[in-house]
Parts: sequence; C-alpha cells; structure tokens
Amino acid sequence: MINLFLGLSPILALGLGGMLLMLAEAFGSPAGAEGRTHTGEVVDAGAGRGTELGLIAAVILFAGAVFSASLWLVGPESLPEVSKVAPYLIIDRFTVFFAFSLCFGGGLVALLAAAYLPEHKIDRGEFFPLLIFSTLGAIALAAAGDLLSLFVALETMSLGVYAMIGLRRTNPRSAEAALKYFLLGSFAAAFMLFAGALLYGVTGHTDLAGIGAAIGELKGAALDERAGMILVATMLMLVGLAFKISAVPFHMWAPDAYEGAPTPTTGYMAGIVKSAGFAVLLRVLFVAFGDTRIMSWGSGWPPVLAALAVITMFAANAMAGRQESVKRMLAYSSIAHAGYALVGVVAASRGAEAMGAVLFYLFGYAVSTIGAFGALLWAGRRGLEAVSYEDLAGLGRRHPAVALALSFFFVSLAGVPPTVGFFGKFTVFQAAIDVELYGLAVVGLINSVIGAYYYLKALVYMYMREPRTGAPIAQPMESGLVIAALAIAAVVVLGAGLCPDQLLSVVSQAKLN
Amino acid sequence: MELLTQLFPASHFSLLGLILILPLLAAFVNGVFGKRLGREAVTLMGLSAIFAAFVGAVITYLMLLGHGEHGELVRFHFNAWRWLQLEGVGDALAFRAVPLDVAFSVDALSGTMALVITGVGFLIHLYSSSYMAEDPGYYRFFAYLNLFIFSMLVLVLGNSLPILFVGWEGVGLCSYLLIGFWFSEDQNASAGKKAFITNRVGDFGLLVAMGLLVYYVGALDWHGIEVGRNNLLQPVKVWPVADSVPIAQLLPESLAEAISKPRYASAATLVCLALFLGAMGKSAQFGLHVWLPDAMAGPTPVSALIHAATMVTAGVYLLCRLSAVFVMSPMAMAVVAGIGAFTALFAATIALVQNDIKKVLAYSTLSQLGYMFLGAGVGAFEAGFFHVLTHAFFKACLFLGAGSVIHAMHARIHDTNDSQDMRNMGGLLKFMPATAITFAAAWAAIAGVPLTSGFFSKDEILLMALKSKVTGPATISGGQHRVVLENFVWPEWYSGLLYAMGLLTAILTAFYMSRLVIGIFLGEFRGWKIVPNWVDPHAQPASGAHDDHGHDAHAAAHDEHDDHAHHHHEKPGVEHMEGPTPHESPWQMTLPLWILGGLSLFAGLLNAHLIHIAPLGHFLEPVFAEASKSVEAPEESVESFKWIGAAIAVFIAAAPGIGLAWYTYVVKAGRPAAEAAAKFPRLHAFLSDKWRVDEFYKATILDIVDSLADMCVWFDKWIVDGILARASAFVIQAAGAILRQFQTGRVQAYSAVLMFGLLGVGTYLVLPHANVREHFDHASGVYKLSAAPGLGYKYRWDVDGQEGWDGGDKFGNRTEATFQLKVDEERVIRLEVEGPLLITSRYEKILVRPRPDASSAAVTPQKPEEKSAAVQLPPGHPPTRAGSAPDAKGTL
Amino acid sequence: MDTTIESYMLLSSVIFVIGAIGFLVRRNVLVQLMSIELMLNSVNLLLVSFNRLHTGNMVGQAFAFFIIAVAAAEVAVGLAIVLQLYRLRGAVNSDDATTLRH
Amino acid sequence: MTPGLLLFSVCSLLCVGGALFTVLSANPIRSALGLLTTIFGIAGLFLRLNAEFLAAMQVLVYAGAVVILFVFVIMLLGPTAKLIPARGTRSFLARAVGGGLGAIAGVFVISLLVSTKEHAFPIVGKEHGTVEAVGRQIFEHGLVPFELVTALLIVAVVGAVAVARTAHKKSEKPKIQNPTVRLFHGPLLARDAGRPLDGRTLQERYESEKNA
Repeated sequence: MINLFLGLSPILALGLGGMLLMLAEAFGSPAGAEGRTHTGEVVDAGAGRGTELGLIAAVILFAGAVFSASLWLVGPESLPEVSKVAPYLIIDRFTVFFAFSLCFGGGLVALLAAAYLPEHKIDRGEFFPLLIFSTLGAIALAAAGDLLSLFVALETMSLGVYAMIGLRRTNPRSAEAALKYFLLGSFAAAFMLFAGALLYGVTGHTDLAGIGAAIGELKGAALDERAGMILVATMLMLVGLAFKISAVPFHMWAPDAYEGAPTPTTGYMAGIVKSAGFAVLLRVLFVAFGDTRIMSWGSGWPPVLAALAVITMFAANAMAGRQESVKRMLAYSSIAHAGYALVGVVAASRGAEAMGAVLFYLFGYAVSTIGAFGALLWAGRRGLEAVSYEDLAGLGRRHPAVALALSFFFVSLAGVPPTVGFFGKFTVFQAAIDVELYGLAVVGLINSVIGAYYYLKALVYMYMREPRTGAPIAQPMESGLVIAALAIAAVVVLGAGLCPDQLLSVVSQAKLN
Repeated sequence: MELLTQLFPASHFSLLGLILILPLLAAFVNGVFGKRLGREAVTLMGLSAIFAAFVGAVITYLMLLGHGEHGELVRFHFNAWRWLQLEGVGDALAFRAVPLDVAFSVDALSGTMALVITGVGFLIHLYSSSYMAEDPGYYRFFAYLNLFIFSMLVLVLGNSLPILFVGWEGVGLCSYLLIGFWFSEDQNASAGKKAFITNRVGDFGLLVAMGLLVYYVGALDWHGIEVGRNNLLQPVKVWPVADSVPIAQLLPESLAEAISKPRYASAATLVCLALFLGAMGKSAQFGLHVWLPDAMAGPTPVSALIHAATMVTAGVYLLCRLSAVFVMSPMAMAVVAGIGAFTALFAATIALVQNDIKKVLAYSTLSQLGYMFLGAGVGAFEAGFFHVLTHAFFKACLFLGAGSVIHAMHARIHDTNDSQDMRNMGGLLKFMPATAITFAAAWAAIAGVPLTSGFFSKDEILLMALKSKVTGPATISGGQHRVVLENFVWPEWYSGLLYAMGLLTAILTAFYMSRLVIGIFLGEFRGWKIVPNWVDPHAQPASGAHDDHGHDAHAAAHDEHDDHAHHHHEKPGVEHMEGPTPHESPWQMTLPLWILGGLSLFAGLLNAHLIHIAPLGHFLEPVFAEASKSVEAPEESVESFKWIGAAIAVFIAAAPGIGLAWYTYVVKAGRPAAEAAAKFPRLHAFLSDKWRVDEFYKATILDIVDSLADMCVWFDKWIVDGILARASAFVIQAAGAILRQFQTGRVQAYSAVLMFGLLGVGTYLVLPHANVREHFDHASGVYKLSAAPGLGYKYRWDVDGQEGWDGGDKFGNRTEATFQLKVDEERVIRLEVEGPLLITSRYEKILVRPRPDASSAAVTPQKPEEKSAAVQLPPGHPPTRAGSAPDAKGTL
Repeated sequence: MDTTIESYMLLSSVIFVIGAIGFLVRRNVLVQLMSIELMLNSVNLLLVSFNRLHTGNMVGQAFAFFIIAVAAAEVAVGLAIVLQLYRLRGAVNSDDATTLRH
Repeated sequence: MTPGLLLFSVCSLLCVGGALFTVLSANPIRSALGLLTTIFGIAGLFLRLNAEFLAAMQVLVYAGAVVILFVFVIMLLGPTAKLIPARGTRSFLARAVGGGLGAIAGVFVISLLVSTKEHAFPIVGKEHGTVEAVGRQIFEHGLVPFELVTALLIVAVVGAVAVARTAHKKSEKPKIQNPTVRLFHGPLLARDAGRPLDGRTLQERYESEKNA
C-alpha cells in the first residue's frame, strides 16, 4: 500500500495540499475583509492574503516536483503496486517526467501569481486552489491510460484554467478571453468525447492499450466495416488534441485567451497546459493509434501532423511578426513552438528515439516561456504595464536587470546557445534528420530564423530605442517572489543548456516504450 | 595538506570550479545589482572574489608542488560536465566520436599562469578601486574586470581547445568593452573596431586549427592531442587546391608545369601555422599588431592588466601549452621565431620616438611579446614562459606607475592626451617618490640591469636564440600519396640572425625606457607653463623642437577645466609656481606598485639559470618534457662558460642603451635626439608613423576590401536584400496580414476555421495515398518498391512489364514489389491503392535503367581493384576527396 | 430497427451534428452552451448503445455517467463566465466580444 | 409495431425534434425546453437500451440540475438574454461559413459511420444496466476516475464562485482616471482606443463617472 502511495505521491501531494490551501483560505485571518488596502483603496472581499496563499501553493507544487523527482530516483517500475491504478493512471517514467515538469512549472507560476495578483488588485485566494487542482488534472492527464480518466482529467485541468482566466472579474477582456476559450474548448472536448465513444464502439475497450491492441487485430471484413468509424474517431481525436496544443488551424482561441488572461495564467497556459496537451497527445497517438496502419509514413496521422506542423510554424511566425503587443507576440510564439514540437512527434512515429527529443523540447520550452511571461509581468506595475514593444523602449538602460531577464528568456525561446531552447530545437531537428524527414527539419530551421526576428525586435526596443517623448513607459514592479521565480527558471534554462547530457539521458528513459 | 588532497583528489579537482566561479559571481552581482549596491559593496565584492581566487590558486600551486617530486607531469583534472559529443558523419572524422567536455585542468604551466592572473589581477583591482573612484561607471568597470579575470582563468585552466576558445573570446569581449569604457568618440570606436577585426582574423586561425585537429588527431583536449599528435606527421597537399590549376593551360609549358606541380606540407605545419595565426591575433605580433597600441585608450589599470600582463600573453601560453605539437614542425617554429624577433625589433624602433607614455609602454609591450615568441620559437618554451612571468610583473608595474603619473598630472591637466605626454612632465621624482622608485625598479628590470628579473629572463631567451634549434622528426612519410617530406632544417645563419635582432632590441629597449624614465622623473617639471598667466621664470625652452606647438591647445584645454583645478591643494613650498602641484597617489595605488616593483627586481631568482637557481625551471620541466625531445639545446653544465658570455652580452646591451639615453637626454638635454630627428626627418617620420603599417593596410588590404565591400554592398542591396530578404519578408508580412483577417475576435469565425481544419484532416484521412518508397540500385538492376501501409488499404501492382495488373484486377495485400531490369530497359510501373471507402489512388512511374557510363562512374561505388590503384591509406586515416577523385578518374 | 446498433449510431450522430451546427451558427452564448450539451448527450447515447453491444462489462455506462458529471461541472463554470460577461457588457452575444483580435 | 420500436420511434422523434428546437428557436427559454425534450428522449432510449440507472441519472442531473441552471440564468438575465441586435455582415458571414462547413462535416461523418450492414444487439441478462452493475463497475474498477471527479467538482465549484461571485459593492466599477488609462481597465493598444469595452465608449464612461 505504501508503494502505491509513493507511486501516486505527486498527485496525492497536490490533492491534499489543495484541500489544505482551501481550508487556509476559508478559515485564515480575513485580512482584507474591510476591503481596504494600506493605500486606502477599496478592494474585493477576501482579498489581501494572496501572497501568503501563493507561497503555500508554490511550496505545495514544488513539493509535488520533489516527490516526482524522488519517484524518478526510486523508479516507478520497482513499485509493482502502482499497477493497481492502471490503466486509469499509468505511473511510468513518462508520467513521472511530466509530473515533475508540470509541478515545477506550476510552482513557478504560483510564485509569479503571488506577486502579480496583489500588485494588480486582484488579490483573490481562489486562484491558488484552482492552480493546484488544475495542475493535478494536468498530471492525471499525462498519466491517463484510459479514456475515462483522460476526459475527467482534461476537464479538471481545463475548468481550472477557464476560471483562472476569468478571475479578473471587473475586466471585460478577461471575461472575453475566458468565454472564447471555454466555448471552443468545450466544443473541441465534445469532439474528443465523440471520438472516444466511437473507439469504444469499435473495440469494446476504453483503455488506450486495449484500443490499440484491438485495432491492431482488426482484419478482413471486420476491418472493412469499422474502418469508417476508426477514421472518424482518428479525425475527431486529432482535432481535439490539436486544439489543446493550439496547432494551426485549431489555434484561433489561443492568442485571444493568452492576451486577455492575467499574465501568470497566460504563462500557465503556455507552459503547463500545452505540455500536458502534448503528453496526452503522445500517449493517445502512440498507444491507441500506434498500429502501423494508422501510424504509417504514407497515411494515417503522421502526415496530418506533419502538415499541421508546417502550417503551424509558418502561420504562427507570420502572425507573431505583426503584433504590437509583446504578450500577444508571445502567444503566437507559443503556437509556433507547438509546431516545432510537432516535428518531433512526427519524427517519433518513425523512430522511438525522437520522443525523447519532444520531451526535452517541451521541458525547455515550458520553463523558458514561463520565464518569459514572468519577466514580462516583472516589467510592469499596476497601470504601467509592459504591453507593447513601445513600452519596452529603453528598458535596458532604465532597468538592466529586468531587461536582462526578458532578453535571456527571449533568447532561449529563439533558440540561441547556450540556453535550453537551442538544445531543444537542436535535438528535435536532429531527430527529424535521423529519420530522414529532411523537409520538416528544413522548414523548422527556416522558421526558427523567422522566429528570431520578433524576439530580436523586443531586444532592439529594449536596448537600442528610446521611448518617444510623452509615451507611457513600463515601470517594473518590485517583488522578490518574481525575482526568485525567474532566478529558478534561469538556472534551469542555463543549466540544461550548459549540460544537456543529463537531461537528455533523463528524457531518453522517459519516452514511451 | 593531506586533508586538501582528500578533499580535492587529482582526478576531480573541484577547487578549480571554485576558483572559476568566484570572479564570475562577482561579475554577475556587480553587473546586475552594482548600481544599487553602492561603491563600497562593489569594491568589497570585486576585491574579495579575486583575492579568494588568488588564495585558491596558491593552494593549488602548493598542492602541485607537493605532488611533483618525481619529475613527472602532475596535472589535476576537474571534469565539470559533458558538453557535447561530436558525432562523425561517415568517415569524415578520424575517430567516430569526439567528446567535448567542459573540463578544466591545472599543471605547472597553467598553475603559474593562474597565480599570475589572480595575483596581479588582485593588485590591479586594488589599484583601480582608487584610480576609478570618481567614475560614474565604477560598478560596470568592476563587473567587466571580474568577468575578464574569469574569462582569463577559463582560457588558462581549460582542458581543451574549445574551452580555451571560450575564454579566448571572453577576454576579447572584455577587452573590447573596456577599450570603449570611457569614450564614445570616433577614435575610440575605431580602436575597438580595429581590435575586433584583427582578432577575428586570429580567431579564424584558431577555429581552422581546431577543425584540423579534430580531423587528423580526433581529440581536442591536451592529453588527447599529445597522445595522438603523431597523426599529424602526414603530408597534405596544399597546392593546387583543386585537381588542377585553372590557368595552367594558358601559360608556357615549363611555367605551367612548375605551377601545377603538387606541393605538400605536413599536417603539423598547417595546424601550427593556424594556431600561430590565432596567437598572433591575441598577442599582437607583427601583421596583426595594429590594434594593441590603439587599445591603450582604455583606463590605465585595464592597459596594465589586459594589454600588458595577462591577455596578450595568451598567445604565448597557447604555444607553450601545445609545445608538443609545435615542435613537430620546424618550419612553423622558424616562422614563430622569425616573426617574434622581427616584432621585437620593429616595436622597439617605434617606441624610440613616441611621446605619449602609454604609447611607449604599449610598443615596449609589443616588443617584449616578440621576445617571448622568439624564445618559444627556438624551442626554449621555458625561457619564453619565464619572460611572460617577469614581464607581467614589470610591465604591470610600469603601467600602474604610468597611471599614477597620469593621475598626478590630472591635477594640472585634464586633457587625456596631454596628461599622458611626457613632454609635459619631468622632475616628478620630488613630487611622487614612491611612484618614481617603483617605476625605476621596473625600468631596471625591463632594461636588463643585471640581477633584476628582466635580466635573467631576457638573457636566457637570447642565449637560447643562439644555441637552441628545433630539429623535429627526421622525415615525414606515408599519407595518401606516398609522399616523403624531407624535414625542414633551419639554416645555419638563422640562429645568428635571431640573436642579433634580439640583441639589438635589447639595446634599443634600454635606450627608450631610459628616455621614458628620464623624461618623466628627472629634470624640471614642464607642466607649469600650461597654467594661464604663468610666466616662465627661466624663459628657456627645455626640450627644443617640441616645445612650441601645443601650447595653445594646452591652455585651451585647461580653460575648460579651470574650476576643476582649484579643488586640488597647493603645495606651500613652491610659491613661485602657480597652480596645483602633482601629488603622490593614495596607498591603494602605491601598495601594488611597491609589490610589483619588488617582484620586478627579485622574481628573476625563480629561474636564474646563470647562477644555477632555477626552481621554476625544474617545476616546469615535465610540462615541456615531450617538446624538449625535439629541441637541440645547450647542456647547462657543459656550457656554463657560454652562459656567462651571453650574460655579459645582455649587460653590454643594457649598459650602452642606458648610457646613451643618459647622455642624450640628461647631459645634452635631448638635443642630440632633436638633431637626429632633424637630420633624418624621413626616418623619424617613418618611426613616428609606426612604420606606416596602418597606412599600408589602408592602401592595400583595406582598399581591396573596400572595393570588394562595394560589390558586396551592391549584391547585398539588390540581390540579398532586394530579392531574398525583402521578398521573403514581404511574403511573411503579407501572410500575416491575410491571416489577421481571420483573427476577427469572433468565436464563430474561430469555430468556422476549426471546422475547416477538421474537414481538411478528414479528407486527408479518407483519401488513400499511394506513397511508395523506392530503392533503386542501377548498378545491379534490382528495383524494390514498398507501399505505405494504411488502414483498410488494398493494393494491386503492375511491375512485370506485361499488360494489365499482376495477378488479375483484384486488390490484394501485397505491399512490396521487387523486380529486375536489364540495361537500358524501360518499364512502366503502376500501383493502385484502394482505401476503406473504395476510393483509389494511383502511383505511376517510368523506370529506365541507365547505362553505366564514365560520367556516372564517379558516383557508383568503385570496385576493389580500382580502389587499390587509386589510393593506399594507412589504417585509421580517412580518405580525402581532393586526393582520390582525380586518381579514380585516371584509371577508368 | 430499434434492435440494431446502426440506428442508434445514426440517431446519435444526427443529434451531435445538430448540436455542432447550432454551436456554429448561433450567437447567443446560452444557446451555444446548450448546443454543447446536445453534443455531450449524443455521446452518452452512443456510449450506452455501444455498451449494449459490448456486454462484458458496464464500462460504456460508467463512461456516460462520468460524462454527465463532467457536463454538469462544465455548465456551472460556463454559466459563471456568461454571468460575468453579462455584468460587464450587458449582453450575451458571443460575436460581440471582439476586443481581443488580430 | 412492437412496444420497443414504438418507444424508440417516439424517443428518436423527441430527441431530434428537441435538438432542432434548441438550435432554431430565437428565445433561449424555448431552447432550454428543447434541450429538456432531448434529454427526456435520450433517457427513454436509455430505458430501451437496458440502462435504467443511467436513465435515472440523465433525468436527475440533466433535467434536474443542468437545465434548471440554464433556466435560472436565463431568468436572471431577463429579457436581455435574447436581445441580440445583429451587427454587420462579418458575423453573419462567419456563421454562414461555419454552418456550411459544419453541415458538410456532418454529412461526411454520418456517411462514414453508418453502413448498410446492420448489427443486432445481443441478448443481455437482467443485471445489465442496473444500479448494482453500474455501481460495481464504477466502484470496483473505476475508483480512480471517480476520485478524480472529486477534483473536477472542486475545481468547478471554486472556479464558478471565483468567476461569478459579485465583487465588493464599492469596487464593482473600477475608477477610471482618464479616457486613455491603459491596461486592463482600458485599451491595451492604440487601435482599441474609443472602442466600446463594456457597451459604452471609454469617453462616455469617463464623462458619466466625472458627473457622478
């Protein structure tokens, strides 16, 4: 039994921690009950404890990461009892890797939010339980080996995110972003559910491995009868998954939702939700649709994903270059990054080694992008946020540390050595070349060059432009929490870039067999 | 000591990590938070980090000494992490995989260097804390300085060429930043640019060397290179570059034959010359030296640390580090020694006529660097390296002393150029005795006054130049062309020439350094006259020709800074002179001077072969053990008579130089110099213009580059920018603009696009795809096709050349087809795939098996006997394309 | 007719398609939400009828049970967002919320 | 016509009719009624498919909770819930294209799914679809997703409260200092200046607050 608890420790830690946090929120001292801050401004009831709750949430999430790391060291395969929760939750190294990276990213977001929410007078205790339970859903999603738990986990994660976007109640943008994401997300989830029902109908199984095996056994007349159903299921499932990872043309919600959401939530969506989306995409496609006839190089989902990857990279980079808002640019860049990762997924359909590259890419991307959003929110205080490129003009001279943080994470996202972003791209394109996907690798390379343009544009504004006279300029907020979060992220980004070997060996163990 | 040994085992000597990380940490903290931390905290952070690194270096050194009792090479390793594994593509690399580690190591050579870097570095930090105290960019300065120390330590302690290269670039970056630290004027910007470009040429050499080493040796770390260096003993065809010389047919026959005759050089020569190109760039040897004098625009402590004591010696360090490789090519060594000797002489002549004290010191640095290369070039690595050490002491002392003088002169003169002009100085001995005494000590060392450090180091280099020779391996044979290269032998007269140049340089050095000291410290202070309303009580020009010009400029310069001048105290004892007097510097500046001055005098005892006290030499011996096997050097015991003879020669060199200077500038008050300048105006101008090297570059290379650049600009403007960049940018922009129209913000539009994507995916999945992988082997005529599998796919093939589908019209499960074609046979291949919805897709191709003719022979694999006729390879060596292609053609 | 899986599949996919088209063409957020409910209901119907085919266990019905729970949770959050939007904009048109675009 | 077929026919008609009613009616309250009809139809079909327990759940949760929630919100919003003045052709275009594509996709999906060959349901035992059988399935085999649902419900409750809870009275409308105040209380980008964010232009809002 203890082995089972150990195997589930990241999930249990988040669940229990989330409960405790809600208790703390409910029965803690009502600091903001009077509805006035020290500056005398009237604020929401229940406000004022955001920082403490955020710190507790960060501790819980980092504890989840520590549990995941120790679980990795123990080795989930040495815990036979975890098979009791299979196939609903499959505790393998793939899961543990994602559990770590999701908890770690969630912890960073909690630190950022703990500073951001009080600064922007949306000091709401609800954010942090939502964050924790949503992360729990994300981990369960990465672990899910059965359609049942997969959908429940998916909804747990998504509902938390919808609420975290709509948290800024007095702001029409926030509501609009939440609405768009919610409507389209539910629509896409309905597609996935329909696909799941069809798969159940074809195979009689809801667990992914069973579905995969049953499809593999289909032959002759039975296959002829059910091929249509499998194709529809594949199509709808692909659409649902592509929606979650915001691949073009299923991406339209992403820029709006990213822009309207409070910045920590944006970082969460770009880093955590996308990682979890890729986790479930990998597991579903490789386990349930792993039959050579669907995972074929000539037909089935790999060519579809290859086409999506190409469109995604080009469209997202073209759009990102035209943005005036840095936040929205980052939103498009996160779409483009989904394209790069998809290149790795397609490569993995030809050789399992490439899946390690995808995991490496996702980890590096998640930390870099959370860092980038964190640096962006660091650059602005209430009423003086850094939104457009213009706001960043001359930041390098006025606030070198902030500008350094922003440029550092931008550089990592652009894929410049010695950051983890470079090695992410390097390993993914290398993997594509290894399986002779030269075209995809070349398209990826071209796009990373195009992509470098808009990151550099931000750097140019920060270091080589001066703000126009009278133009509003961003005023960085002062918060140790943000600095701590960014320092942790920077250490990881630089560390994984300087010694990628350790991480590479980890991801090569973490890939699905 | 045991505790330390246990704590830091030789194989995992993590102390190095500590030594490295401290300056980096300080640089980071100072750079990012320095503005907020305040001056004291920045000083404390910068100084303590460097001092801690110094203590670490001392401990390391003591541990090295403790290990090194048996005369064998002691090296401590610290393997931080595995950086990358260079995978060879095909047979391109000598070894399949070259690991690139972030690894550091320390032995006698790098340990000594680390000691000097941190020790001298600390003194200069201390000095800067006072010198730069008033600067608004104080924190930035310290951050750069700390970063420089870090980079330099990486350079020295790196265990492989790539790591060294990281440090190499790092010090270059810091130097670049510090040159441009104060000024944003054109002159300094162009100085920075010049440094950048010339160093780039050198870096190119280093990169080429790395590539060649990976190719031939298959290793980049010191140990690997030393072990595999014998692989460098193979001839490489260097001419003609391609198969033949293109214009040879147009020339007369005999000339054509001479031109197109293949020439070979050993791989070792190529590697060494490439490495030396890198060393030349960083150590400013003749040809790539133009940046160093201009780099003196930076703050004086920077000149002392970077452009005299440490960074510029990196080239010598590289030579010593890879001494085992260099001695394999006597030809390359001859080039090294020749360029070194020439640089020494060349720079010394320029230094004769400079008036800016920092310029004098800059050219003397060039000259001394030439000495070092001379020493290393003749195989006396130990002597060359010892000169690095002593030079670090006395040149740092000289520069810091010069800084102190300039600091003092700023009491009166606020113009940068004038405050450094020795014509405005003189008689400073009585105002700043500490500076004068220490400066004199360093002067004694550089001039080669007997028993000072410079005397011993220079003496040994000169002696070795006369006696030592690089013999190298006897012959170089093998390689892919069965060429035997005769070993290059140094001509008899070469050693004599090197010796003569060295000796002449020594005389000149003594002369111009004496001139400098006399000009600064002796005689009357000539800076009074530039204070307004000051009347010269003696009314007598002090230094002839130079006096008149510039007076107005000085006055003007002072006008601007008049109010500044009044802040300085006035000395009561000299009432008849107006204006503030120069004053001695604070202790933070004089303490380093005393220490360095002392070292300049006595550090020679570390390696005084002349009097048979050479602890450093014995300590370094194992490092150069491999290299010294290929060097013919005089035996110390047998030739001790000659040692004394050579020592006398140095003394003789120093004495007339000093004497002549004394006579010219003190006894005759500079008149002979002025006369000489008047008598040989062209020579004087030639020397003042630094041999017109810059002008030469301008006239030749830069003009060529300019016209090339014009062409490139045209190409860039119309082709690259106009067609490629703008067109592609336009396409991207337009695509963005179109896509934006869909991003209307309406949920309905978004879901419509989503449906569009869904239909696209669905259509692709439903339609069957007749994708075929082709394996064509034209040589054997076997053709294999395999069709992509798909859900519910059925196939029918037509590959047999007959009408109709193979095996009837029914679709089957056959996914592969193999068939054979005769030469020149043409066949239509068809495949039809039926999908689950009975939709079909078709693949059709007309296949022709080509005739195996001569033109395609080059790409077809060669048969064994052809291969043997073409090239014989020694095992383990990859074939080079340049060699094999023409031979293969010839046999067919 | 009522005893073949095909009729249930047809019925279920018709409801699903009606729901999807309703989501695509309606501008009232509330109706769009109801369309999504229609789609989820059709999935439930499909699952239960497939469970009637694969009678070995009750996985299909359990799945449908979970979907009911998920749908209820989703509606709760969705209506909260609609309320918020209404408070801020005074309308429930989904195509009017176009501040975020391009 | 057997009773089973009758049930099936009636329920199918209810389902499809209700679905069409939901989608087509202009008044959301009627849409809710249409949804209710469909839900009851499906519950009837569940009975036909030997899924008594699920039929009960369907009625309880959907009709009893979800539709009631819808109706509650529609009532709360009052007449504005249906007041949607059309604005411009762009929205219409998007919806027409979306609907068209959806219809095509629907035909596509249905034609792929429904084959001419029919498969009859096998005969099942009495326990199929009973509370006990489904309960055993959920609690013996599917305990993990069941536990996960608790997390889902917590998220839903907390999320709904966080989003919908009315703000403190005084801070309900943020103070607008001037029309161009940036960020989340105003336009982020220049192109948005002067555009309505909450039905009014910022200028109007500014004026009204100044007067108040």
